[in-house]
Amino acid sequence: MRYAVRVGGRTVRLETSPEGRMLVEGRVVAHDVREIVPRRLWSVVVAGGSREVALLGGDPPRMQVDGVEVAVAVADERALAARRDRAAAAGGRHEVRAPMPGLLKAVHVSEGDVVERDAALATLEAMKMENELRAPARGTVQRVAARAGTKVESGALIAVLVDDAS
Amino acid sequence: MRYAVRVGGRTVRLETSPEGRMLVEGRVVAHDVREIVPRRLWSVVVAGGSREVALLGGDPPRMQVDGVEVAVAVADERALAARRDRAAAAGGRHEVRAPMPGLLKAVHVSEGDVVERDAALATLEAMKMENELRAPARGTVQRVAARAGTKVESGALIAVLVDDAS
Amino acid sequence: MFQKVLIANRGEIAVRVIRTCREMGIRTVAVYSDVDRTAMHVRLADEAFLIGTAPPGDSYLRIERIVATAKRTGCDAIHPGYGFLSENADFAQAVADAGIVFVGPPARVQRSLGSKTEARRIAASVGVPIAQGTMDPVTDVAEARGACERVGYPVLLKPAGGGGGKGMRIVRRAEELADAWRGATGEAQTAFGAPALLIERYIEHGRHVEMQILADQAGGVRWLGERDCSVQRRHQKLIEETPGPSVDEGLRARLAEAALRIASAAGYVNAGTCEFLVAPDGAFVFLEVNTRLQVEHPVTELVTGLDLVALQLRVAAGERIPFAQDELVRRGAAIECRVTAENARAGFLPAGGRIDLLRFPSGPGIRVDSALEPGTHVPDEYDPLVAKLVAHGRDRAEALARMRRALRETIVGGPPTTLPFHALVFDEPDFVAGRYDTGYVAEHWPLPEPELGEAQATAAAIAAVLAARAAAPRSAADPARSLWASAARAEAVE
Amino acid sequence: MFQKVLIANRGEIAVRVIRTCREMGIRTVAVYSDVDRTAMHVRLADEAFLIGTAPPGDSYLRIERIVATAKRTGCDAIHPGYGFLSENADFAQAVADAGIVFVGPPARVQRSLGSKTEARRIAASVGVPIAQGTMDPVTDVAEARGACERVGYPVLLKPAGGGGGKGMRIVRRAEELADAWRGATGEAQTAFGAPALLIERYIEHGRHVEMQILADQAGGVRWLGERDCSVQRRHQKLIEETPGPSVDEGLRARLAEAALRIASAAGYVNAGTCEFLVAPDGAFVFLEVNTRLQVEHPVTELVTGLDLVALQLRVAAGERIPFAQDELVRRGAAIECRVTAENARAGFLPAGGRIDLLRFPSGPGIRVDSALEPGTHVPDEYDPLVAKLVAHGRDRAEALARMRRALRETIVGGPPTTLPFHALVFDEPDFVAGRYDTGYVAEHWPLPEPELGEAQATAAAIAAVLAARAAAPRSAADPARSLWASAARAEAVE
Repeated sequence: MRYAVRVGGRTVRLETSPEGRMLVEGRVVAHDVREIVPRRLWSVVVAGGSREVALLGGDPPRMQVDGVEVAVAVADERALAARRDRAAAAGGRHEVRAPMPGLLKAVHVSEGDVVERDAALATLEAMKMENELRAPARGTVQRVAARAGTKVESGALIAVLVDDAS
Repeated sequence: MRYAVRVGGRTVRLETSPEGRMLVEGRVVAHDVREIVPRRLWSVVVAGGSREVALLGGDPPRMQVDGVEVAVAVADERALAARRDRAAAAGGRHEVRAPMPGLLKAVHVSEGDVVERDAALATLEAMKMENELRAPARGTVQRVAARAGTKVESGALIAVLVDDAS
Repeated sequence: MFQKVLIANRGEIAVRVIRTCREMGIRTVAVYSDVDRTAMHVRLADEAFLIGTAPPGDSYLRIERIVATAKRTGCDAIHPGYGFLSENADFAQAVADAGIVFVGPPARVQRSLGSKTEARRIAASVGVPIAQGTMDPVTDVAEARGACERVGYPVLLKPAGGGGGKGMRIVRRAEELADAWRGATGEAQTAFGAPALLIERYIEHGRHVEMQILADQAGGVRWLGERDCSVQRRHQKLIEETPGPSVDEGLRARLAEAALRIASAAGYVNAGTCEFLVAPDGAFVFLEVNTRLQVEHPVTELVTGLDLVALQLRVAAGERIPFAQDELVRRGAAIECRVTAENARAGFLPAGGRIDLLRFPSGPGIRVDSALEPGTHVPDEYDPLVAKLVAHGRDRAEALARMRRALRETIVGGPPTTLPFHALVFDEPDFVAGRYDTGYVAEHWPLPEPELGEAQATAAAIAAVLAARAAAPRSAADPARSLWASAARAEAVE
Repeated sequence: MFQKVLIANRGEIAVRVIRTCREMGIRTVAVYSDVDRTAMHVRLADEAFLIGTAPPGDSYLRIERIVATAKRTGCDAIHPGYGFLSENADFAQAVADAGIVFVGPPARVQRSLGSKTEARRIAASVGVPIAQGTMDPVTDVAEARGACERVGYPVLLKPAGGGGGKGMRIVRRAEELADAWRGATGEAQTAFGAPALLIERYIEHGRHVEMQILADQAGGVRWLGERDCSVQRRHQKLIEETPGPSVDEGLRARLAEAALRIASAAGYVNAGTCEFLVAPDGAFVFLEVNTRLQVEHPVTELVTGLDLVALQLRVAAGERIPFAQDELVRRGAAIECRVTAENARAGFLPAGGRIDLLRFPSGPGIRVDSALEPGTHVPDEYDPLVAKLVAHGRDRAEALARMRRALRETIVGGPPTTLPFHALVFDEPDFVAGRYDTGYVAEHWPLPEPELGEAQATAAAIAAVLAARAAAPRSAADPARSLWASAARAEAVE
């Protein structure tokens, strides 16, 4: 199976052979991987270099490599093509969701508004603080899905943006 | 079900009712028990008193109650009688076993020897140190089950003592 | 000394107070809300009592119930920690009325210094400089507009009724006032139950420097040194250190003198902190007094060798401060990182959740104050503090090096945290040089996403593939499953 | 300063050295035996290399392989930690011959001070008192008998070839000699590869007090204060503290002067420790020099504020000691508990096993040096150290109070440990008063099994019943299962 792993600003292409060997960028690499905490913490020794890799969780998932925290994503070769198709179809659509439960204090945009990247779309009060939900990209507000003054659950859809470019 | 728990120099008699209530020494006690680490660490609040109880392991098992380490044993009422019979039959017989793997450097007693409590029966070399295996009680050596100069596994029988009293 | 103390708080500060009580042979009573039944402070206390449900107003803010619990259990003192009721004069009064000692300044002091306008008046009356601004609370936006014009932009709006950075807004231009007013007054109402705001001239490139003081009932007052707490987001502190990198002996003496004057004028008793804003030229203005233990008190403890909680208890019990000012020896430098469950890369958005992977640092020069363990939930209802990591060294360079090393060892899995922020800051040249002010986070953050070296990326990729393959047939809750899910998005944006 | 250092050790001391290296920006190379692949020191180092199988002779004692690894990876220095090769002159020589800096005294010093007879001669030559006894190693029991008669009973047999308390025997009467000789010479052969013993007059009620020294290559020498390490079993330390409770300024000065004289006479370089036995009247004799970092160095670090590993690296790199003797400020008191996987109630019998429940203390004044995590196996092949718990306070009373509190928070499940010993000692009146000597453990241990209060016993019983019921249908490995099994024995002895 072939994989493309996006991590820490790099894309690493890996291949596992049926015999269990691991090829990195097409070359066999002597690696010794031990699971310290099941599916969460590993010790990886590659050519003498010792790395501690922790899967922290989150979505998108984050990893910590020798104390440095970075985002990570894994795709296998069959998924890659299929996903690229779907992604292209959905491309340019951004759903802004509540990152935690709270009270939606205010919605600052209406449908049809054009907003800059990082513009405040709504204010969510949670954990005794007001948090601005911001636009992930410049675009047009296609839909406002929640009303000010209502309680929202974690993951609730607040607004849909469409990239101007698309 | 009724239980007798021997812990920290006391015997506590407990009874669990089918409805899940717990009686201590015949009285209903308001207790709130939470498992912090499954089957190893509990928070027990009884009448406002907050106790942390850890099961450390070992054989006989040891518990730690608010930082104080004590031995613990649980018997249920049916087992109590049966075990008392068996215990009486086996009573006075002590098996001295290797507490860890190592090299049996010397055996200091022969069958038929009468030894005092704490007398050295054998010397086990393990973890770079010589450790004396001592008599758990005064008694007669009924059997020597291992030879000096041999490697022994953890739990291997070294000698059997019989109480003089029995 | 007291026989039994009730701790009217939760989390790491409740554990902190219990630790010192245990060391002093004082029995402890914990109180808890229903979501905190298994919390560390409940388990480490000698007694523990449920006082309500999760929302603070239904538990940790219930004055009557807390005082009744203390009376019923025979407590002779109550320690309020920080936050919750720690600066509530009514609470201090109710405790005293019940014949119990409040471990903190008495209600009289809380009342005068708790009012920011009164605190400003006291400071001004003893010649301590205060920021230009309104002396009385403002509740009307039109009135505010006039005040802003008089004071001159930029101005700072801050709730008259409470501290801790909540509800503060900087306004640089008149046209920003309406929005800022609405946000600030709303948060002030939510956090402190009062919409009134104060308006102050905002000092650009100011440093938030505070002076720890301690006063006994016999009139003895000492200063214990300053802390620079300028590294803030949303006016809330992320990093605190002592000595302040910009504070020389002269400035320290002037800050100490100002703090002692205010303390004397207010008839201060117990531990407290005078907050100042220091301009780049060394001029400073008084901001407010925090009439309680600060979150960041450990840095002062490490450098002075004192136990501030023990001293709070001693002076509350009527003892005199057991050292003279000139006996105080400050050794080295100490720095604290407040690690909170906030998404540093998403505007420090708070994020509760279950801590499912946890490793704290240890070894030379490192202290960790935390109430969390693997499996603990960070509840949505309370401050999302995960741990205070504190490093002490012979000088600032050694303290920073130790913190950098400690951050490398720290792993917090589950909710996002401020650790990526902390890790990057300790390699950021301005911070390392001590060149920072309250604008630091806004100016430097987000730092660029770190790039991994090739070897590190390879190691991470190998682990990620193993995790994703192992997770495929497992439960949806397995964090490794999201490795796949996220790939679609990663491809979509490539 | 060095660019890359190989650490020729494992466990907490390897982690300790890696921490300081990381703080100093020095890259680290770990070596490990096959059972240590997942150990903390392997994971925290920048590079890690397998050097053999578990028995020390096949891995951590393989001089050639370790030196070759350092050369191949471009290390400019090797830190030996304590134990293993740390006092091996051949290793120090091999490292130097490979053009690598050995972080410790050079082979020349190791050779002279490593020989106890030579060390005694050096001490005597500069007027430092030594115990009456044999100046040359004895290998024959008949010869030993004569020496014992001359020296006078009680005598101490100790291996001529090594330290650390292994193979030592006290002989109080002539008829005990044969047995003691056999045991001591056998252990000396096993531990140090040489059966020869020294015979010394044994000082009853002596205290084991040692003086930390530090010497640079330019001839600068400093003393950093004493440690009392009298609380021992099998001549191995269980508790160490500084200041020594029986050491006054005068004795401290005399011990320091003796240590500095020996260091100068031996041409000492790097960190080292002079061990003395102090009689009840304050008279002392020199025992030996430990030519390496001591296990108990953290207590000295806490009180002096120094990083001894950093200083070792600095003087090894040719730097001068960065402070004068009179600049050294000792603050407060510090005490260390060595928690080991030994069954304190069964004669401190070592017991390896899997640590399956672990909570370390933290908070004010507490430092933990450990390489263990939940799930770690304590291997049979190495010292069974679980953790060094270290407490620092403004005075001995505060340090003791903090340790007592820290011990209450500590949980180690799996193998038996010394924690019950430590917990009881800190409430034992003689120890609390500082009245103890090397006979302390034998005289006071075993302390009686603690009795629980009624409320504690009830809570424990409830948890035990729940655990036993839950365990019944589960795996045989579940520790709760033994709750039932043990009941039979408990009943049998009732």
